[in-house]
Amino acid sequence: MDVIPRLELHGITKRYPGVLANDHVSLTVAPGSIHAVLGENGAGKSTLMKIIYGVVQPDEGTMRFDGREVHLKSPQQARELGIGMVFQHFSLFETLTVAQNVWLGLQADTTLREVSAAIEAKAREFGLEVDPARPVHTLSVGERQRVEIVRALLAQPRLLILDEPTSVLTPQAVQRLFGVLRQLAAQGCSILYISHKLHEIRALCDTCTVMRAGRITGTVDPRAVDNAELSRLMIGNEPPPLPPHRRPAGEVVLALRGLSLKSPHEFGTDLHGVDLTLRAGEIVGVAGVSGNGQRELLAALSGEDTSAPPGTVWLDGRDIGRAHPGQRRRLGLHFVPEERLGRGAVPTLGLAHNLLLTRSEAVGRGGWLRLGALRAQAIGIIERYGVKTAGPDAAAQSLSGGNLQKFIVGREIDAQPRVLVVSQPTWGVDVGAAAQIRAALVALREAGCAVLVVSEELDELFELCDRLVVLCKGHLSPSVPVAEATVELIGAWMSGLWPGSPLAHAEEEHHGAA
Amino acid sequence: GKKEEAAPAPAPAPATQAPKPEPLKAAWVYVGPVGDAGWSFAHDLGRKAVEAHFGDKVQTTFVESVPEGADAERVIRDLAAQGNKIIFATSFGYMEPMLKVAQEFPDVKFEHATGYKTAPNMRIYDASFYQDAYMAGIIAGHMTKTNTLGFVGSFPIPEVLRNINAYALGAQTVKPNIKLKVVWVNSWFDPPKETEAAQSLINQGADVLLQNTDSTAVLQTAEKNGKYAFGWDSDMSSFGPKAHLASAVVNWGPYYVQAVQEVLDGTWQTKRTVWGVKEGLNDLIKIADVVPEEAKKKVEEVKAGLKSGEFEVFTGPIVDNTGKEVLAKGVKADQDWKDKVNFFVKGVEGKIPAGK
Amino acid sequence: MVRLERRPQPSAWWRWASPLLALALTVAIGVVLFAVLGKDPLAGLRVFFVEPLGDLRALSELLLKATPLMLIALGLAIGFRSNVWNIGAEGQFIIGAVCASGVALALQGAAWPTWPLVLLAGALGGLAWASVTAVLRDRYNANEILVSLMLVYVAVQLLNYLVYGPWKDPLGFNFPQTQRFGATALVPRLLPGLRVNVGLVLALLATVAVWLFLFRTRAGFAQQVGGLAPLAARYAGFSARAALWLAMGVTGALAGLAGALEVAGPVGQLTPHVPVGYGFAAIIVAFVGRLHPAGITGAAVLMSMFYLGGELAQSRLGLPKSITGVFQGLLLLTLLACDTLIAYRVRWSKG
Amino acid sequence: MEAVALLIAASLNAGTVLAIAALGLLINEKVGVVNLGAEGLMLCGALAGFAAVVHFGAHPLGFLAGMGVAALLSLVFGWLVIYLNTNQYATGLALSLFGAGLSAFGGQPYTQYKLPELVAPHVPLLGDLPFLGAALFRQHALVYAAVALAIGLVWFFDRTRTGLVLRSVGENPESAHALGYPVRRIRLLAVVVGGALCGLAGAYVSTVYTPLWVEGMIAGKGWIALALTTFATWRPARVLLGAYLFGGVTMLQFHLQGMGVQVPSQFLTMMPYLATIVVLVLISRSPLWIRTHMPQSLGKPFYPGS
Ligand SMILES: Nc1ncnc2c1ncn2[C@@H]1O[C@H](COP(=O)(O)OP(=O)(O)OP(=O)(O)O)[C@@H](O)[C@H]1O
Ligand SMILES: Nc1ncnc2c1ncn2[C@@H]1O[C@H](COP(=O)(O)OP(=O)(O)OP(=O)(O)O)[C@@H](O)[C@H]1O
Ligand SMILES: [Mg+2]
Ligand SMILES: [Mg+2]
Repeated sequence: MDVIPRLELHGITKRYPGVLANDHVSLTVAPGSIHAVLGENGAGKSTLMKIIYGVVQPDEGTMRFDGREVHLKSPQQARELGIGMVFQHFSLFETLTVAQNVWLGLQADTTLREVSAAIEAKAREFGLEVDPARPVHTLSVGERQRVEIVRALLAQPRLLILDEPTSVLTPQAVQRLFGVLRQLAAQGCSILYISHKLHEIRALCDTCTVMRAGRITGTVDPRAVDNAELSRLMIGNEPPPLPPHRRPAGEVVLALRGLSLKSPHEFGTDLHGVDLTLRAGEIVGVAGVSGNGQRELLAALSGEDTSAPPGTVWLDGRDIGRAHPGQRRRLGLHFVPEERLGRGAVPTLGLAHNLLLTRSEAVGRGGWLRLGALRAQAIGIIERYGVKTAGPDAAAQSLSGGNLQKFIVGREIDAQPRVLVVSQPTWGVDVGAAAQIRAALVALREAGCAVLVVSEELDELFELCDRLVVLCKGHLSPSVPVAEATVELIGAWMSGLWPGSPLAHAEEEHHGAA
Repeated sequence: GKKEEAAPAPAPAPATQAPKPEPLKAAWVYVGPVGDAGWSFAHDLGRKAVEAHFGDKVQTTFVESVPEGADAERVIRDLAAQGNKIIFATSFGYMEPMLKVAQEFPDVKFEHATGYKTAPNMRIYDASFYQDAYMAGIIAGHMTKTNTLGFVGSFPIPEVLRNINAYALGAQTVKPNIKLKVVWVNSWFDPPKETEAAQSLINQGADVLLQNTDSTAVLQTAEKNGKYAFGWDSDMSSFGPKAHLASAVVNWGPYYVQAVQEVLDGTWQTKRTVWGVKEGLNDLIKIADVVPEEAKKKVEEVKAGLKSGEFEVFTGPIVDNTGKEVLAKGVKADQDWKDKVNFFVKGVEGKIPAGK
Repeated sequence: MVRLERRPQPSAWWRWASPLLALALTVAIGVVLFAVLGKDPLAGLRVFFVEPLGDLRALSELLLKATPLMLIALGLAIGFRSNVWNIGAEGQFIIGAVCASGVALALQGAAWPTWPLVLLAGALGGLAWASVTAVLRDRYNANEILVSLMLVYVAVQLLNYLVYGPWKDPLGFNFPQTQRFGATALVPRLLPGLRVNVGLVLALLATVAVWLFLFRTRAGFAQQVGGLAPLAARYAGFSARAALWLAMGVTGALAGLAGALEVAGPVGQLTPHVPVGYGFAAIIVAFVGRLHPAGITGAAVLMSMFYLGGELAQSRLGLPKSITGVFQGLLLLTLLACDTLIAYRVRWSKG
Repeated sequence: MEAVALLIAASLNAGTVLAIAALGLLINEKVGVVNLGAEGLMLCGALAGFAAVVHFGAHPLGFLAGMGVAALLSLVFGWLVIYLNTNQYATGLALSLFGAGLSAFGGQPYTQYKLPELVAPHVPLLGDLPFLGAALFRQHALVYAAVALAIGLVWFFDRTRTGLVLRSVGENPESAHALGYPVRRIRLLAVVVGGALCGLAGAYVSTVYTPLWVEGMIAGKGWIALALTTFATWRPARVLLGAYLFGGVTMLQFHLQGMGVQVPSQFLTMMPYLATIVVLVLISRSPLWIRTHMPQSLGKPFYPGS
């Protein structure tokens, strides 16, 4: 242990108004090691990585790189030291070409022509083929991530940070990415790998630092400890198991019949002949890498997009393809979108007023608002779903993500829907809240509601659902009961390889990195 | 260069030992900023003439850049309420507002320039600019090489149409087949637009320009293009030393002095006053050296005729540009005829915008 | 070093204090300006803040001038709250004046009161003109800022065409103005001898109506969600098209009404000088008034004081009239800066 | 023939004012900032330029003064919208009102003042060519500078790293920030440079185009310049083209009048504005076109560290 560590953090602290994002974090990364940082949403992982990369400056603490103390003021400095980063949210510019994008992330002393050549060389070396001349907006999600990775690799990094790189990849593409990372590590590059997916960490990493609420709760060898131990470090304790589901599903409530739809978005995914049935008293999960038509499917269900051809969207035997969101709600179809602030709720308005987005109990004749009734209604939801807030007039943006999500889910469940469509129910929500939301969804099912969950978290889908379907390139797979599904099967389906899939014979993959 | 600030008026000689009477308060309302040239500037010179003439017997104020809409009424009323005994409103658009205020202040005298409505305590006064335009036309007729003149018009109202026609008639006394092109800018004062209009006239072959707008832009554009033009409303010779042929000036001083005197004397009466070269209100001055003697002589003759009252610019036969005779041979136009000019004379190109 | 730190909750206190601070800053700058120009600052403050409130007549003039600002700003507030950037209210004002004049002239000589029809025509005219922008935005996605602005210039030329051409007073010696409207076409005054008229009552009614609409009806709520969070509006099923049309329509109608009130009120005829920029000034009124009906009433009166003060500053103190524009611009700029304090806290830090 | 050449020359001259201002605004918009205060900036630039020439007698100083004053005002505007995140539209409007008032106020002593003579420009040799000489080569140096500026900007935004950085800031400020670019400083710089160009355009109007100072003399050119950037879908070469087109329509309107064309002059005056609307409609119909050319963060505030 007398090698100089590649990276040493000591006592790093970062405060945001109201949040201690990093609380005296100390961390050591050895040369050539693949070091995982594990933690629930909001644990402070990204903040720590941004501090290492110089995007964010810590309030306290020191950082040593290759044994020398450094104070990074900007990512440029970090890159000069040999630190590369692949961001959790893509940092690409859509109207620029691949080469231009990469160029902007490198030092200023290269020419565009050199960059193009270097991209092709790097791509060949690691099998990450990308065309430097293509504008980024024409690329698929997987291709975009390749660009991000190539950009990071071109800086000849001695430390590469990847912040949740796999959330947009199929399991197969993840395997190929791991190949690239192992190759890099073998060449001596250290890797910091951020994730909250236990199996990935176990497959890839040699060290794992676990964070909770801004603090380090432990550093372990992930291959040597079991899931329960990692969960305990990450969460504090294991979430209570969901109550078992035992009632048979009832009649068909929601049905999609051969729904084909052109995406209204410039770079969206069209839907092709989607068939789906949803019965009362069951939860069906839609798996798939985002960007494969989820947005379009959800819009067609919620009524945000009313251009579905006649006869393709049915609710209780009624063609609702052209019905607006309000009409659908009156028929009992409610929807929880994935973006909470700005879509599910108006950030600057109070919770009570946010009820008016989907509820009309407090609206009197002629559209007159009964403000008293509205506040009472909000108070009811706040109490029943345990939303921590200053009161019914607190602005939506003043709530933490989990509490706002509880309020929004509560708002929709409270309407006693026939069908509830939920997208990413627990994204960015802390463990307690996530468990509570899942329990609420299960309770809703027990009450006879049909629930459709769209999620990228396979674990969550397996835990919550009765049946699973997979969305790939706008095509929907047949459904499979959860009991018969495996991660491998769903992973294959996420690449479009289900029996009878029109994508099966097509060139196999377009979405993975590596 | 900029004009020198007028020397401070000589301190008025102390009059009698009697307690000083309250000075008579007189006020002026201008449509634009006073500035250093143009319409409002000319009126302000008139106001200064009143100050110089009456000394501390009269106290003057002015309000500039008063819009001709609903605000004018308030400004005029405020001036009346402030104790001004005579108020001059110097733009056409003040006519209706002034009429309304006049009804409320029967013992204040109201004077309106260029309008046509009167009241027992409101009268109107005007100048004969067309006489200047006619003389300018004579000079233009001598100077043009292309036989094409240009006119930058503000609005197609009788006053401006008179000027256009007089300019053409003046030029035609030299060269009967001369042409006059007219471009409208629909503004009294919009230098960039006047520049563009002047440039387009020059581009189309006009080489001596006259305008009925207030800025020096037309003259400056002519200067830049090596063409000729005139000053209007005030002496603009310094703005285009090479292009400047003469300036049509108006000297409101005598009229204002007389009007104020009438109020002081209690002889003020409602009437319409139209003064011209004869009364010394209008003149064409600073005729440039490049203008041939022959032209200068002819201008002098016309001026003399106007002074004596023998000569009238609009004397028949006058034929409009559709060939219709609008004034019979030998007939001198009367005021009523001049008020209603609504045609272009022969040689002026085009049609009056939206003219009926 | 000054550093801004986002407050967890917007400060309710600063929401009220910020306009006052902005006004105080503007006045302070004004006092300095007066002093620099060698004028008595106290006299300066008097012409701007005391004289316009001096007597009944001054008050009448103040409210007369505030009326169109109020009407237009109310409409704009609905628009701005819903992210519809109609900045061509001046054009809608002009066309309102034109249409009102058309009706007034057509019914010239009628023995019955025609002014309600005249006002209605004005409102419809403004509505129609605003609809052009709405259609182009709705159907072709054309930027409403630019379209509505370009249409102002078009409206000015239409007005000019009419008063220089077909609508010219036949007995008016070709001067660019229509006949004076008959007494039945003129809006009734509230007090004999004072110019303030029924328009003020209409503006106050509109204020209440807009307040009720915005804060007491679901339609008003829906309208604002479109501006605050367009995706949430879509999610809720509030139609963006309806919001666009409502915002443009109401602004157009109110601006048109203001135009009609101007020609059938203080002016009494259509002339090229009817437009004096109320449509643009109202944008400032709307912002200074926080896009809130009550605030707008106050801001319109304040703005009107600046106008009258500017006029008085000229005849009383010999200051140029353009000082009005300086103060109006300053007020909005300082207000925008002060509004930062609603959402942010100022911190003094060492670095 | 001569008349056509002169019409072209006059159109180029009239278009140059618009082109310089619009190119400045284009720089602003490329980094995501809409400056509705262009009219006010141009007015203040015009006054400052005019005053500088009056006092110092040299036209280049006028241009510098115009740019300097406008840059200063843009700095205030930029600070408000970039650092205090005030609403860009409202702040711009306030600036245009303030600029108009300030220039009218400060310009009082300069109204109808006379400037020293400018020599009529004439490019040696080329200026003597038949037709082309009159049409193209007897213009003020700034006319050629505007062309050079447009070409320079095309190259700058497409080929240089700095240009790409500017575009990236307008396209996705969060990512640009994450890559380590000082987004707000870059925006402020672009706003100041763009504002300075508006000031230059204003100074050109008051010292060369119409060598006079009159309050409000920009007469809506700032707004047209704003429309031009959209009209040109944020591409410098098209901005130039659009500016000349506008200059052409403006001049043509007077030309037609002079030829005695029987259309009320008001309808001719309307033409440039109607043309803008028509073009706006045409280009806005394709969302893809707008999407791939419009800076994505246009008009939106950016909070670093969010
Ligand atoms: N710029 C910021 N301003 C205020 N709070 C912030 C900011 N960035 C992060 N936070 C807060 O800091 C905490 C840690 O955030 P961080 O993004 O580091 O979490 P994370 O572990 O990366 O979560 P995830 O798994 O969702 O990516 C969170 O509570 C977050 O809300
Ligand atoms: N003068 C003002 N200036 C700025 N903002 C204001 C002003 N008055 C009210 N607001 C804000 O406008 C919104 C609506 O205000 P208002 O209190 O009039 O509505 P309301 O319908 O009475 O609402 P509630 O009764 O639910 O509080 C609130 O966000 C309030 O803070
Ligand atoms: Mg993160
Ligand atoms: Mg209230």
